[in-house]
Amino acid sequence: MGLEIGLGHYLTVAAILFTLGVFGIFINRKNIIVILMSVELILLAVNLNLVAFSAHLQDLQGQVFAMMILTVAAAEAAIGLAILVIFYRNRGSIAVEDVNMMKG
Amino acid sequence: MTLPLFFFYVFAAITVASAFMVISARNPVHAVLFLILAFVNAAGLFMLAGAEFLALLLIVVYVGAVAVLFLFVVMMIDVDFAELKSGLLAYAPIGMVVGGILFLELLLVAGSFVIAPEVVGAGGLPIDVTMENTRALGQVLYTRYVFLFQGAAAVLLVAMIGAIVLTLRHRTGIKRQSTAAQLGRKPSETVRNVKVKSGQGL
Amino acid sequence: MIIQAIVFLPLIGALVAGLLGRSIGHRPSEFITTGLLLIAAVLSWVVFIPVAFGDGLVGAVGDGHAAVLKVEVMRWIQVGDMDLRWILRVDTLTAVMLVVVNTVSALVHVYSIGYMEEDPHRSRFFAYLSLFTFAMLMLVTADNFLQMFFGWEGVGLASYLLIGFWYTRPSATAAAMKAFIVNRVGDFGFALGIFGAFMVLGHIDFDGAFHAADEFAVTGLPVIQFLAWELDAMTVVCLLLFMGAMGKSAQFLLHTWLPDAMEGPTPVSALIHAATMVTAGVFMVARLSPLFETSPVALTVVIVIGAITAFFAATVGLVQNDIKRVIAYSTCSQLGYMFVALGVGAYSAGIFHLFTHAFFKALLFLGAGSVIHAMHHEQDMRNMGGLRKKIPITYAMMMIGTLALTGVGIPGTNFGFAGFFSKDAIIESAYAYGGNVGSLAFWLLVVAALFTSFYSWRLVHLTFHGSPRDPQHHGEGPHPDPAHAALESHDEPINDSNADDHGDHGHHGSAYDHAHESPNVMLVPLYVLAVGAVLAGVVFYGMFFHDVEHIEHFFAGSIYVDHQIIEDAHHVPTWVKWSATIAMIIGFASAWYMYIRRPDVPGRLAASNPGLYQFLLNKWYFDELYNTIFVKPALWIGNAVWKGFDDWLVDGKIAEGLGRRVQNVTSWVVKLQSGYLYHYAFAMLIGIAALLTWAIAAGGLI
Amino acid sequence: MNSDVTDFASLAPAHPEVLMALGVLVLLLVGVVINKERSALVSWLSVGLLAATGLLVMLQPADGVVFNGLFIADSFGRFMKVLVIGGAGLALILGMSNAEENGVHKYEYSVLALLATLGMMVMVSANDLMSLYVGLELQSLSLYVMAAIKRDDARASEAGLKYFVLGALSSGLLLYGASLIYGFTGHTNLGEIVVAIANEGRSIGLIFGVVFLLAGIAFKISAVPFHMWTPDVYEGAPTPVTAFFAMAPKVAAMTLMIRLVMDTFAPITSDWQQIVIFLSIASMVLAAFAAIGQQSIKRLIAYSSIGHVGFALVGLSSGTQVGVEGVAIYMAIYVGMTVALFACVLSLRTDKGYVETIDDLAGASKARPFVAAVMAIVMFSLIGLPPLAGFFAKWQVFLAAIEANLYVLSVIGMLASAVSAFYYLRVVKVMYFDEPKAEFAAVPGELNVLMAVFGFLIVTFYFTVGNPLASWAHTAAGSLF
Repeated sequence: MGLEIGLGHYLTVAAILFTLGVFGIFINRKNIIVILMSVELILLAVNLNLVAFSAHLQDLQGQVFAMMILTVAAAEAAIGLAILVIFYRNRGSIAVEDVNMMKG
Repeated sequence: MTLPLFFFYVFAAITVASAFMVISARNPVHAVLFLILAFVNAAGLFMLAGAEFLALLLIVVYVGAVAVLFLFVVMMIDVDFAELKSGLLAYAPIGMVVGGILFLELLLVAGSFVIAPEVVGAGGLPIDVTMENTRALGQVLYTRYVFLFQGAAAVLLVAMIGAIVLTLRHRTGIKRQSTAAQLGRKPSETVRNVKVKSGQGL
Repeated sequence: MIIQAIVFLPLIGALVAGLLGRSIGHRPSEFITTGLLLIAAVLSWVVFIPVAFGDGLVGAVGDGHAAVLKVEVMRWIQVGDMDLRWILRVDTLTAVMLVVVNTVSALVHVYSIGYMEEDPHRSRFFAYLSLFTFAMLMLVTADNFLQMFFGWEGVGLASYLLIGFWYTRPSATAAAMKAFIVNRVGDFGFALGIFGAFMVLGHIDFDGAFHAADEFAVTGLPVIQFLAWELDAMTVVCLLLFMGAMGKSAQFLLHTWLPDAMEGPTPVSALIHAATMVTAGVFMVARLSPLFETSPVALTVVIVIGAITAFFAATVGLVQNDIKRVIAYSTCSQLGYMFVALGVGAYSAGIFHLFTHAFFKALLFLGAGSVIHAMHHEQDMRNMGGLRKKIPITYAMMMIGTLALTGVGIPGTNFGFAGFFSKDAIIESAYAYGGNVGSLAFWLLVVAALFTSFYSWRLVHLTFHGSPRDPQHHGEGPHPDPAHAALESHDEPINDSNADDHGDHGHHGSAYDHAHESPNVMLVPLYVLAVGAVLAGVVFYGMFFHDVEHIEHFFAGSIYVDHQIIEDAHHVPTWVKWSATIAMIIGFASAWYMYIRRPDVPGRLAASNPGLYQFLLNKWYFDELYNTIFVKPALWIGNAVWKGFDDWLVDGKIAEGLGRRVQNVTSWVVKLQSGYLYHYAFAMLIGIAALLTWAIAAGGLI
Repeated sequence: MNSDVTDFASLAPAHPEVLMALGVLVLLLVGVVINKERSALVSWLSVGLLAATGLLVMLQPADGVVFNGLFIADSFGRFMKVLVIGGAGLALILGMSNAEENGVHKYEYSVLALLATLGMMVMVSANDLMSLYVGLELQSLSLYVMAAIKRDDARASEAGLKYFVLGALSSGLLLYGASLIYGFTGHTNLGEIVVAIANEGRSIGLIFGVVFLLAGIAFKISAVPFHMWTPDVYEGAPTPVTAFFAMAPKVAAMTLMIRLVMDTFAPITSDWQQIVIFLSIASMVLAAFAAIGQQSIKRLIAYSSIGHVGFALVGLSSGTQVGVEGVAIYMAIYVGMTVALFACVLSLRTDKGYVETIDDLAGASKARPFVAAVMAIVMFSLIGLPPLAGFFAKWQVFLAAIEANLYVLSVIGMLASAVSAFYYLRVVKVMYFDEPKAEFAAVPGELNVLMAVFGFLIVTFYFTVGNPLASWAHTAAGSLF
């Protein structure tokens, strides 16, 4: 049950996805939607971690945890997009650099 | 190379590549589509790890709902793609360095992570190999983890309330369907019989 | 009690005038401080007279080394096995100093009542004067190095305050700072010397130190290892101590502050920069004579430095035009004489000269003050002349002072002014010391005596003889020294804001025409000092120099007495005995020729030897030299430190009440808060990466 | 069966949460059914619900672990829950009089606040990484929406967006850490995790997990360098929302932090200690400096809250019971001071609107002497001047740090405290010595009451609530050891 694939493999893929997600948040300057998608990538990395651990630990809790994360991530996406929409309505833009009214 | 390992590499490679495309694609629509690709391949990875229900959930919930929601918003927000700035930020090199350090440290963990043999199978909820994955999850979700289940429900309720309170607008001057008004109409108020002679017209 | 009274009465006066001066008014302050000083002066004589003419110090006990009276004031410091008490030590040397200090100080106090009449800060002035006196008394009654250092720094401080008394004048504050800083150089050596003495001798009190030094005759001299050298420890210690003396007594190389110190009020110059403080170095070397006797090298250095100073200062004095500066260089020169005496081992002769010098130099300064007072604060001698008729009493007093300074007297007899006895004693001792060093010192001193005579008479001639030369009187009258008409004149304001007051002073005509004799309150001190200038030599010659037994009896072990040098000094050839007198006569004659007979000669002389003249006028270019090698680099370093360290680091980065720096940090932090999401995310990423790295590194996981 | 929930009585430890959840649903229905104009009714009902829940927490104490180890109720949790509920209720009251202007007049606002409070209660009682996460997200998602609830205001929506993006990132960090901890120990239950760590010792995976997890929580308490959202969100969000943010969520996240490090990570104290010390120093110092440059009152409060979190973490750094006690007292006093502070800020209104910048406060002492006096008291208390409450807060945490030989941390903390005096005093100076620019409107009654009560408590802290609070905090901290 997945044991023939090493834990390190999964963790490495997850680490790559996590890093890509973090990069997506702070290094792109295209638009906020990409940032929201980066968040999804981070959560996907976490889920991958949990599933891999679950398999190698022979323990179901990881999968339960992952399911919770999936659920919450869906809710998070909904709220994130809602906020994005009202931001767009107010500012007419979703460029990252326009999210800059408050600073200092 | 065993077959599962081969598929692992295939899924993993496509997942990573499409994840990279997600954050680097110029067009947000493409980004969403790559996100979907990444999720589908991640579902493959889940499947290889034995998390069958989660794999399908990922496809159903994420691809079927979340990603579509993304797509919907991208479409709804009429972004002028030519306006979107591309390229990297001025501090990208240092960002790359710090991110690279983080990545190497994570790889360090990934490479050195060893699960102690006595922990295997001694977890809080050992997998019963005789039971299929979906049933196993279903049996604990509504009993053992009912608290989480209710909590997740509350989270979804928040999402619902939040999305509505933020985005729903009752615009005036828009024609809406009023069911009560429709049902309350009587023939006498709306229908008039008129006799028309043939060949004459109104 | 009498000793405590002598020492602490001036302190009481200083405290009263200083703290209560504003409330009790100027006049009471003056009277209280002056009265207390007069009492102290009388008491000093009460202590001194039995020493000089009776059976020795009243109440003194012989401790095998010296007859000394010790009065313990309090237990001071106890560290480890060091038990330091504050003890007033009175022996013959101290008694002499007490007389000198208190007498001159009391007379200067009296004189100042008249001289400072118009100054709005008189009570402060008197408080400083009394404070200085107290510090000087602390110095001379010191029983250990630490007490001496305390008094040493105390007089330095009082001197600084008094030089800069007219602090609104930039030149006064600059002079005060210069005095303070140059003295710091000496004090640094002095402090090191004290440390060294304590280290080598193991005692910080004088008696213990002297005993320890005596032991060296048996045990051999200690050696200091420094890098690869083996240095004679006592030489190092003595040279360091002498460095302190050089600073305080304005010896060659560290002399530059003294002429500038004339920025202070004239009574201050008389008290501090002629009679008392500048002799502290002489006193210290004499007090520590048992230590210096252990190091021939150090003594040779003392002789050489003293002789050079005597000669150098005399040459500079030849061409100065400011009346006070002439006397200041004269002081410098006479201090050189004293050090030569100390160096050759004739300590008593040095103290003798210190004693007589105090009288006639204070007389000269106060006389000069009287002249300045009469001339409405004109100090340039080129603008004086013919004052003899206007201020005859001052003229007479100045004549007495000049005669005493130049050492008028008939060799081989007991006829002569004070300076005659003491100066001749030194010159003879120097000759008797013999060797290259002795001859060098002898000749330099003789030439210095010639120059002394010349510039002293030049001063008298320019000031009192001839005809008035001040510009208003004569139109643009010719300057006797035209080569340097540009030299600034040092006017001395009486109140703070009178840089322009001169015009309003009511003498739009000639200062000469308005010259007037000083009031009695200023003249009486002159009379007293004149008596001293005439008699101090002849009366005390026996005790200080005449024969060895008498000297030993008089000093009773308070200084080292070298029998050999004094015997030899009495048996020098006759031409040596006459040399100083002849030099004096030559000096007088040439001064008379150049300033009375042929007043045009100095100008031509200066014009024909411009290099030499400028060299002397500019005081051998010492100020310029120091400016180049010390002041400018110091300024540069200071600037660097100021701009770099202070402005940039301390002010810019640290201080300003945490103000500017805080605001810099603030603005930096605020800039970090750029408003951009990706910056915020990046900050979080840096945070997490840093924490991870730290956790695994500090946790020892890699 | 799989569940230990057999009847309603066996849920006694979780009764307040059950009450809360049911109450929220009822209020949501009430809000949907009744007229929009009566939304104030929902607000007051929400306050009532919070009060009832708080009373239930205090009056029906029931310790125990329920829901198969997901949920724990102990006296520490109760102490913090009361603070959370109190902070939430007071924040709702603060928003009453000015709901219309601030866009928080919708009944959904109260419902979301209640749901957030429910999430915080879950956090406080979390005994499992999963319940921790669900509680945290329930709180966070509600807060994201609350920040942006004034949806026609560009600044509010920007605040919501920033909070959301960074919050989601921090959730990702936290989850990544949680997954590593799960992988290392094989458990998500905190009680099981501590046993596993004690048995197996440290490893790089575990330490990484701890760092990620603590970083995620540090974001919620806005500790430097995970604080960047705080000033912007505090400024952009409507003031009553800011008041809400400044109190309850901080307490809840701090509770989580304490429970995790003192209980779960107790076997690796030296590892988490240096992380907490780092967060503490960075927070105190940065906040002290950054606050000086602020003009906006709300940004100032944001940096002030960052600094106070740093001070509270000083107590936690000690890793002792005294330290935990200090943090508990600190959070209680912090909530009290924050209530009074926001009551002052919300009661100063000119014809141009609510005061926004510090300069707008000019002359407040003449026009509104009472408000200015309370504000000054709060400022002095925030500095930590004796005998005001803020002094005792700092006293306790520094005492704990010194007892734990953390001298450098204490000295830095005191220096930061000294620097922070500068900007607090500036507010007082502007109120008392600058010339007034505008007229201030009358103060609503309930704000007057809040100012009076909390001003009184701050001044008389030592004589009134000081001792009961300390003994309660002592009991609470004792339940962790």
